[in-house]
Amino acid sequence: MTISVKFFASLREQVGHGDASVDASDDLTVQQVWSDSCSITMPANTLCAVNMEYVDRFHPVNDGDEVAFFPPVTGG
Amino acid sequence: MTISVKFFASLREQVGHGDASVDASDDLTVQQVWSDSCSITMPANTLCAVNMEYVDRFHPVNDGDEVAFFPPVTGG
Amino acid sequence: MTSEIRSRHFNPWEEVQRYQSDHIDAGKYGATASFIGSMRDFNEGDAVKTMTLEHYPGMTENYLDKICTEARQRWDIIDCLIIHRVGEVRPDDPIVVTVVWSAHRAAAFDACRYLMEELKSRAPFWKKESLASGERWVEKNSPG
Amino acid sequence: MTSEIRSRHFNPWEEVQRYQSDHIDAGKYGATASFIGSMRDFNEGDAVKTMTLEHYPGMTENYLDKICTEARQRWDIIDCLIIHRVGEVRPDDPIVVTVVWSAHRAAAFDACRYLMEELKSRAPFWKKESLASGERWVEKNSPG
Repeated sequence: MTISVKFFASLREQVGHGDASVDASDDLTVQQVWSDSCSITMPANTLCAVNMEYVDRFHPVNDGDEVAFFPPVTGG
Repeated sequence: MTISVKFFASLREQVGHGDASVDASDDLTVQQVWSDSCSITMPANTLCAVNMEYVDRFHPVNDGDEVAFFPPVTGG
Repeated sequence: MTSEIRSRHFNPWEEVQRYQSDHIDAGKYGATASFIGSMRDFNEGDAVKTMTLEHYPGMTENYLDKICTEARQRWDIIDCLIIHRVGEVRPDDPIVVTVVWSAHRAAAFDACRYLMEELKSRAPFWKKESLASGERWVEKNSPG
Repeated sequence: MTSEIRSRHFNPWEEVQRYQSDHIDAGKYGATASFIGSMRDFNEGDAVKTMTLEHYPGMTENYLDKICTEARQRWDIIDCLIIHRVGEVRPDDPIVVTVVWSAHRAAAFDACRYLMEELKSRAPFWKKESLASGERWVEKNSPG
């Protein structure tokens, strides 16, 4: 009954780890997954994904989901 | 004291020749060069150049100029 | 319709030729628009020695495929190709190539630019530059 | 900044690579936008066997140079290349390639498209198609 959490790029460095897992619970949101998996405040420009799709921070999170947090993308 | 005249592409075929020369005279225009160098009416979409620059049919033509007539361009 | 992540140096011109001869029917396309993004040795006033491209494996591929699919839905194109580099790159190395084949030029131009703009705003890649003074993350893209 | 008329088949990808390695400083450009126009074997409902490209020698070169100069005046680009074929071409043969190198992508995309649109509307080239039923002049371009 866990959620796997990933942090990328500068956010990984700020948070201090690239992976985490948090316990699944009822009415879990992306924002709560953040709070349960690191000790800093989520920067305003943070992008969030659940199961590799962009979502906002109020998006529900279910058992087994993969939640990812990262800064604005800079590819190309 | 001559003007050299060129016809390109479908216009060359319609006119029946690719090159002509006409005598230079005072107050010569592109339109007059056309009339002096071929026997058909200038098609409405004809493009005109004097010394390899686009001009309209009222443009003056001077001794030694090269005047060209051609249909809409279709390169690329 | 193919998108690929590469962890090693590639020659974009050769890749495009190879893809074209393998996948695009001769004589059917009249327009091929392409874009190559490559590493500059200078950014925001500083000399850059190397750059490291990180990505989110899985999500990156999903989004590159999604962007290709969207381009095909929006324009009448024959095929498209995206190749994007990850790992450490050096000045002049290609980072990304996007290519679109179509019958006529408007669709190829529009779709090729769409692929790049969408890739830059949605595909999860991040760049870290290595300067003489240390490392820094690239924080935003140049305007499209 | 180069424009060339070619009377023989050329490989646009190889030409661009060669031009780039001879003329473009490594690491200075971040964006390379290119367009290749090639011969389709089908046009306006008919199979096309060959096509002959006529031009106005002298004026063509002037206008290609003029268009390159305009692109450099309008956008912050590093260099540009146009190669255009004349003579008889066959299906799949390249007809034109336009390439722009710049620091950032917006200028490369805009200028590359500008080169093509201006070339198609101002450079004195004409196409004659050879069909099973005979020959016909191409009367207008497809929309940009």
